[in-house]
Amino acid sequence: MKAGIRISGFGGQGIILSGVIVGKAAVFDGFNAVQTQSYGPEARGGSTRSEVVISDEEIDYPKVESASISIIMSQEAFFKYASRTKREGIIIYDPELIPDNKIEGDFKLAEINATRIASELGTKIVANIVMLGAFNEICNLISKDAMTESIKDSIPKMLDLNLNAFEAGKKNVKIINK
Amino acid sequence: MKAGIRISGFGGQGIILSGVIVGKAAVFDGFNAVQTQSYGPEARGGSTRSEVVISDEEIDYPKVESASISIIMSQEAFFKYASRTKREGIIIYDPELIPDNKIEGDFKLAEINATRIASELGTKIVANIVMLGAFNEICNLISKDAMTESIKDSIPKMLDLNLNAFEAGKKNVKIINK
Amino acid sequence: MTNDVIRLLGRKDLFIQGDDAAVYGALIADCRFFAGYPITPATEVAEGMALWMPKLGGVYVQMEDEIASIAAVIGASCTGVKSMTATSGPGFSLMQECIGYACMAEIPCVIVNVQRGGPSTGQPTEAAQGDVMQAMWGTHGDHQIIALAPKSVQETLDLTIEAFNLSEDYRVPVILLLDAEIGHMREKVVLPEVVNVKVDERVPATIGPDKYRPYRTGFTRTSKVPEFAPFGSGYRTYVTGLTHDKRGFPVTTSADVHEELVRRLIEKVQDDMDVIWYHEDLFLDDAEIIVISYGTTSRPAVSAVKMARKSGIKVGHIRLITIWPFHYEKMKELLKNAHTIIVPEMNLGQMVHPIRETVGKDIKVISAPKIGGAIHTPYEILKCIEEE
Amino acid sequence: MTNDVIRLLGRKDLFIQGDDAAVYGALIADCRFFAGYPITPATEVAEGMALWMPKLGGVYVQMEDEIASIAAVIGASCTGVKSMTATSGPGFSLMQECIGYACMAEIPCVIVNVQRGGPSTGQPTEAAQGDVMQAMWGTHGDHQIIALAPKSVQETLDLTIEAFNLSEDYRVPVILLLDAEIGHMREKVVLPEVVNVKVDERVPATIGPDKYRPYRTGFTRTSKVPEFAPFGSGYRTYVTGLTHDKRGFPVTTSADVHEELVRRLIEKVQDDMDVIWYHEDLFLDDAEIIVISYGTTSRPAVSAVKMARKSGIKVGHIRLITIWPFHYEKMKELLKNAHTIIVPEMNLGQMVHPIRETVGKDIKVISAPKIGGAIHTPYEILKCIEEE
Amino acid sequence: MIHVNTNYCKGCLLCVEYCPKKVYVKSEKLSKKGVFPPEVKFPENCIKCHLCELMCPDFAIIVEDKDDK
Amino acid sequence: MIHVNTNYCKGCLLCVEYCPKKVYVKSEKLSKKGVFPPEVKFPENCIKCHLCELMCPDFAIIVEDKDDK
Amino acid sequence: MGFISNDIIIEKYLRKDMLPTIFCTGCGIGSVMNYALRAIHDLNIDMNETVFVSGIGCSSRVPGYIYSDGLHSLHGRAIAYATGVKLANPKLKVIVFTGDGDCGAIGGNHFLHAIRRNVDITVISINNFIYGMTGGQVAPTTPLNSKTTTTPYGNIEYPIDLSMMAKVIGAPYVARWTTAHPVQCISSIKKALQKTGFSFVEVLAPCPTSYGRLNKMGNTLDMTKHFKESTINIKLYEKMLADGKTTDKMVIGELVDIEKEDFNTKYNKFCGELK
Amino acid sequence: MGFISNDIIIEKYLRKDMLPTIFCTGCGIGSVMNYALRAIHDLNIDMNETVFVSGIGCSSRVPGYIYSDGLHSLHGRAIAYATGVKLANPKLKVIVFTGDGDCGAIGGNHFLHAIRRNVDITVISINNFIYGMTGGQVAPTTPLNSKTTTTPYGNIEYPIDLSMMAKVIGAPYVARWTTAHPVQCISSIKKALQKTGFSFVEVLAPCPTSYGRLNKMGNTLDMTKHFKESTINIKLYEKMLADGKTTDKMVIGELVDIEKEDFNTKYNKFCGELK
Ligand SMILES: Cc1ncc(C[n+]2csc(CCOP(=O)(O)OP(=O)(O)O)c2C)c(N)n1
Ligand SMILES: Cc1ncc(C[n+]2csc(CCOP(=O)(O)OP(=O)(O)O)c2C)c(N)n1
Ligand code: SF4
Ligand code: SF4
Ligand code: SF4
Ligand code: SF4
Repeated sequence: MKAGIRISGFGGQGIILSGVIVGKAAVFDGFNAVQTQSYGPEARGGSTRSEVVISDEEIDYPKVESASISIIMSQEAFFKYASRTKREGIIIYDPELIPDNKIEGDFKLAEINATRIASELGTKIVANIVMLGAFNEICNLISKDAMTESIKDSIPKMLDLNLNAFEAGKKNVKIINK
Repeated sequence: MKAGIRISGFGGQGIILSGVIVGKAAVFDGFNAVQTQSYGPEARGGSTRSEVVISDEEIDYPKVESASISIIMSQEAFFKYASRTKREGIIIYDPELIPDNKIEGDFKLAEINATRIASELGTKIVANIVMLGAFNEICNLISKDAMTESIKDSIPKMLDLNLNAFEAGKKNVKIINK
Repeated sequence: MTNDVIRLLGRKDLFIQGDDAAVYGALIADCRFFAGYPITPATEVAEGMALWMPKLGGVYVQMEDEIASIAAVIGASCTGVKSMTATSGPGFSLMQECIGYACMAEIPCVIVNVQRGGPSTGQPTEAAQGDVMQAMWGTHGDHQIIALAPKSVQETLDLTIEAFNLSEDYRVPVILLLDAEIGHMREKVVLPEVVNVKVDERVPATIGPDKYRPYRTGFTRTSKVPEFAPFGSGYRTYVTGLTHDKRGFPVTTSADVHEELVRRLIEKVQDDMDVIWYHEDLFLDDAEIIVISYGTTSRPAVSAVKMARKSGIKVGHIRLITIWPFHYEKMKELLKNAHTIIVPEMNLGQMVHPIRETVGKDIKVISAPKIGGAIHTPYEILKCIEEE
Repeated sequence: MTNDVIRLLGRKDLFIQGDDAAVYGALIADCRFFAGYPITPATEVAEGMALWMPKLGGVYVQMEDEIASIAAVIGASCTGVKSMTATSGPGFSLMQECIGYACMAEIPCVIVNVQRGGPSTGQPTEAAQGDVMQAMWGTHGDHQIIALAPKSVQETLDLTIEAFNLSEDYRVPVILLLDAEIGHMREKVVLPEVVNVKVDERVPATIGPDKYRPYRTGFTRTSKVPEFAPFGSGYRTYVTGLTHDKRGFPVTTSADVHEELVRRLIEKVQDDMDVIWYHEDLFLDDAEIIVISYGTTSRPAVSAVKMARKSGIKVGHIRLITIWPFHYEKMKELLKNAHTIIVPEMNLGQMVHPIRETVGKDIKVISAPKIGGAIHTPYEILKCIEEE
Repeated sequence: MIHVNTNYCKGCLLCVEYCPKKVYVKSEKLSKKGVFPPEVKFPENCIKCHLCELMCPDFAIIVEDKDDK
Repeated sequence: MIHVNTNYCKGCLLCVEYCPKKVYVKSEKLSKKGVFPPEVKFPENCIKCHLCELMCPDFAIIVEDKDDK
Repeated sequence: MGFISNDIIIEKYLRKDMLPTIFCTGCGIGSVMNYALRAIHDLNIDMNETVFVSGIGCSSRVPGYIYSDGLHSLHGRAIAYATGVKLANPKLKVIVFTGDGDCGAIGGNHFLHAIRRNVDITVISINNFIYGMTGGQVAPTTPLNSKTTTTPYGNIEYPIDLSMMAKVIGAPYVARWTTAHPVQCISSIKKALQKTGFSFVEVLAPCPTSYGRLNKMGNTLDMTKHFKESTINIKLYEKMLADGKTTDKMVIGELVDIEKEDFNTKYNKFCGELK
Repeated sequence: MGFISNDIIIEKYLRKDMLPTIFCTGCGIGSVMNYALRAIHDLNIDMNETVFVSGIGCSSRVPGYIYSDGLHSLHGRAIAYATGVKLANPKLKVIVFTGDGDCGAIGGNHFLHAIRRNVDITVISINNFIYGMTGGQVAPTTPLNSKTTTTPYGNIEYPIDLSMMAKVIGAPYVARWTTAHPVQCISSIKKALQKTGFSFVEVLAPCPTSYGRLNKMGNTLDMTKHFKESTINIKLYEKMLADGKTTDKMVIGELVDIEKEDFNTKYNKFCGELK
């Protein structure tokens, strides 16, 4: 088993943290995992990317070329990364941030209004966790337990809020096409 | 023609300036000349050395190995450099600064009480020029005109004092042995 | 001490980034002084130290700049406390004068350089291996440092411990060359078992203060590394960056004293090259093509070599773990059967210079540079292999 | 301008030291800004500038340290004024970050490094050639500077002018590598005839501010050096040490932009290697042994080679005038008939590395190091020759 | 006319706060930048004091003088 | 006893100036260091105030207390 | 009191192709830039003869957005670069944008010596009490006990007062305001730009992302309000002092405004004498 | 008032094999060293737990003659090195010897920040108004119009007042004397050594070789006399001020003597709280 997950968006959305949570969860599930990241000079607003390679073998090359799963949180990132998903791979995105979400190719698309849901839960900043809920719901790569354990370990503060966000993501994700 | 002159003593005596004057004078006389120097971290009092190579050809190697003429102004320098004079070379020294001036070998020795003479002229600091007078008197390497011209060019201030010192050196130098 | 740290760190399997691993490695190696100045992508090392040092009775101080940081590190190390700083290219350039001081005065210290794209401020958030030649030649005058380059987060932890050990053993600054990729890469890290951790201390003075000469060697060992008496131990040591005699006092116009000192500073490290020089190799037995890489770049290189082997190409891999000193003889030996050498680096060709120097004209040496931030893909390296 | 200077300097035959010659060369080359900080043995350059600049309408300023000095020099150069600083090892180490900046932003400047014994404060008053590798690799990241090394006081003057020319032509920092020996050596110097002095200026912008892109090349020439619009000329140029696009604006996460920029910075110099690389050779025709030297060391080397020739040894001499970039191809060509190469240096073997890299294993390369202050005697080098 | 450049606006809402005439309200719609920009709700109240422009750290507001009634 | 260490003394003659009892005068003989050191001319006047030692920048003078009359 | 419209600022003074800025939501740096450009506009300064110089940091990104010559130097070195620019071409108006870290930590010595030399430049320091660009480490201006990523247990180093330092070292013009004082800021920047010699304007500015977040100070609005409450005008302060009262508040206002011969004037004078 | 004999100083505190010093005839550095050692003797400080730290310069050679641990660092860096020594081993008494160039030019920033941090070290700065070791270049302390080898036409940069700077930045102990004030020097150094926190003693000292010669100030004796005439004690000065009079003279005396928690105390406190 080897899977590459790419999470992208802009600075301040918690893109990198999402990657860490996924990678750590994978390790909790007994896999090897490597999480890498890419970001610009901006503290907020710049384009940001986080990649996680999960495998049951040793991972030499740590980067994701074509992602098995793309989690996308900005229009710019969608343009850039959506198509860099594997054939039959999954693309999960927030349609309100990505109004222009037409894409050709053999992908599974899943929508989740993560930012809005997060706002409704109290703060936009948990949108990334909503996305992770959606991710966990759609891909049975990592166990729910490992994911929640990893969230706990990574964000000890405001745990309830984050777990709610996670659940909301699981509940509200919509698969658009197969 | 090729001659190496080594002037040595301690910092503050104007050892380097003496070398410059000799080198410049040689150039005025139409020779090639290279003057180099060696000194320690002390502004005053450390051991100092200045070497001048004079030649009618191009000078590749700029340092003096065995000096044709050694001008020595401290006991320490005498111990170190007197013997590094060529066979039949000339050693000029200030005996009051170098009470222990016995030396074996085939050298011409010349004494001049440069520091005392300089003090009497008004200031110890022209002792180096007294030494140069002695040097000019004993070695007919460089013309007197070139030497005085070089002194003028190198120390525009207090010219009379320096020319007096130079003359005093010429007058008072004593050859000790052949 | 080490014991406490491993206990404090808690859970043995961690999912941490390279910068954190450098922190944990340092803590385990008994580093108890850190002075630094924030800079992307090394800031997390400082942040980790700021968090941990106070808990361990160590000192964290953020200085006014990188020069002050390395200066404070050297000062601290003079008291016998293991000390470290961390920076990236711009700060590393600023530290050069003090690094030369540490070489000259033989003050152990570890400098983590999490390399980013240069020259100048360049690409602050992108990875590079552009400072490897600088690590060796960055300060003025002849000298010899030690530089190590890990390929994984786990190895970052392990080599940080080793960096301290080598620094203490040889009384020389050791530079840990990370890059932005590995510095921010998170991987599973297993903390070492307490019993397995080897933590070296500099050799203490073995004779009394009256006879002790800070820079005399050979008191008890044949090594060219002098024994160390920390400040405050009653030995009354004088430490200077000027050329000094065995007593440590400045003697700045004697060619002999200078030559003896500077040669010893270099030889104390180079003489032990066989011990200091770590590498790893793969498929060398029958390899005609050899890929030589180090640090992060080794990961795609190994992938590529494995792929090439699968398609029957006789290719091997050498990973340099110790970057400096460079073991010319050992490398010559390892490379003697190759006809082609490929050197992928995240710079425009730096370690390729000593490699070319090693093998000369007979063996083809191909530089496979890549700059701009992205690490080589296995396919890029594979292509180089296949073209040979 | 140049005219004025030569007139002002008066008497054409001077008996001056290397440091002074660097001053006069700079004045003749139209250098009108000097910022520096005193350090033995380079202080006389600053002192000369302090004396002359005000007389020539130029600016002398002693800054608070060497970092500020090179920073001010870069700032001044941005206004189109030719600018210089002078230092020795410790200061040169401190300047490394800014030197990288000048490379990256392509700001011409001349840095005189009067080398003294290192590492660290080492031997402040003794000569060395210990910073030649640092001149090339001292700052972080890939880059290419130009370094020149004169062998005489006269050549110091001439090469200072050339340093400014190359710096302006290629918009790159040029390092003039003197040493304490030549810096304080006095020799006869003949000022050039006014008509013979070639003084280059950086290529000015040839199109209007609306179309001008500070880092676009090929407006009027095929060269990879961009045209220059000084601050205050209405072109409104943005200068940064970050990776930038052709407009000069930061683009720090694009591998393409970075690679294109950094490659061009290196190629603009290396492509013109045939023009930039100066050397001098002697008796090469039938030489089996070749002595390669540079700077002061060339003087005893030439003496030794002449002596050896007298006793019938087929020995030749190459003097590197341009130290960096190193012309591997040309050197390979020049050395192809030799069986032995001897490299005397006032360091423990630095330029011997690229030389070994050039010739490989077939030709024996002997490093003939000497450190501690005294320059090689001709006999020492002769002995090396005779032993072959 | 009051223009809010949603490409520049980062959603700090200083304009909403500092407008003496309460011309702006927080929009309900996420901008492409992922923020809730101001909405010009009561343009008719605007007295062209330009205070919102002065307070906007992002040059995102332009209050045109020329359409002065 | 007053010792003037002519190996340390550099001839600044601060001792001559600051000695309240004018114990010292400038020597007529050059020392090996090429300077005219102080000469202890009137040791009997010394009151052991140690001021010369305090003022000597070169630790060249030692005024022994023990030979106190 | 009327303000001009942003379209003038944008058209005349900004590099539109560089916008939006990289600053975070509500970052005060944009405000200071806005104020400075309005001051420049009011003074009708020729942008063809103006150079903005900066170091490294969020605040140091300002010159990149301004349509004039710009020199984005190295961390801490802005003032040293600016010294070179000004001395080499005294006709240029040289304005430095610098962060409190850039100016006061790594750049502290250049700051000190440029003041001492009285180089004719204007330094605008955006003091957000923290290192913004690198993500929130302690700065030399960080208040005691504040949380930063490198003072997780609270800051134990006494903060430095940049304006007071400038004053004592002898800068002929020194003023401090906050982003909540746009009018005063603009007016002080104008005075600074008109002063011959070293002029210094410090502006306290919110960094909601790092300083605000780590110290639970809320958003920009909250921070701006806090600035108003935690500062006191020098005139009021002096009155208080006279009345024998003291305060913990930070003094703002115009702290120095004197005449003092600058480096260039002195240099030209003695150059003239040489001729 | 009795002074001890030099033989005690030489035997107990000096490295005899390093003497004579490299200082010039009449150089004031030797005097300051003498005063400092007498202060140490009076306080009975354990030389086994004392570290002298210095930078580069004539003054920085002092630790080389003192029989204790010594750290002869790099030009300008003494205080940064000393910070490392002190923080790593707070038991040590750390004393910095530094020149005015070392401390105020290249080292200015470390000086500033060590004061700000209130690191518990004593800095003794020997101010000879010039760079001695390199042969007489302008220093940041060189008076206006003075001649140096790099100001052949007279200095045009305003000199800095190191002690005033130390005071303003917040050093808890600051005193300035001249070599012509041995008793006061010794007493201030003693106070400085007893102060917890950053203490600063500036001593104006003759450099006859460079400063004296270039400015035709005569020998050490003349220069020492000049010091007496060109300085004014703070107490007198304050009286003058109160009387509405001013003076050009340099103020000497004890400028600050307050209590202020030092870095180590604060650090240990919060470390303690963590446990
Ligand atoms: C030599 C060097 N050291 C460190 C850095 C990293 N660095 C970039 S900006 C910065 C601090 C920024 O803080 P400040 O100057 O206060 O500006 P702000 O970002 O808060 O506006 C640091 C430490 C660097 N670029 N160069
Ligand atoms: C980095 C560096 N720059 C310059 C020097 C040269 N240098 C040595 S001492 C000195 C100045 C000495 O002046 P000061 O600190 O006032 O001490 P003094 O010699 O007057 O006692 C300088 C510039 C150096 N050693 N290192
Ligand atoms: S002040 Fe500007 S950036 Fe902030 S919300 Fe209003 S328009 Fe947007
Ligand atoms: S004070 Fe000391 S150094 Fe000076 S003359 Fe007297 S004994 Fe000599
Ligand atoms: S990190 Fe702080 S200073 Fe930097 S842009 Fe964001 S809010 Fe502004
Ligand atoms: S040069 Fe000046 S400071 Fe240095 S030892 Fe001589 S007199 Fe003292």
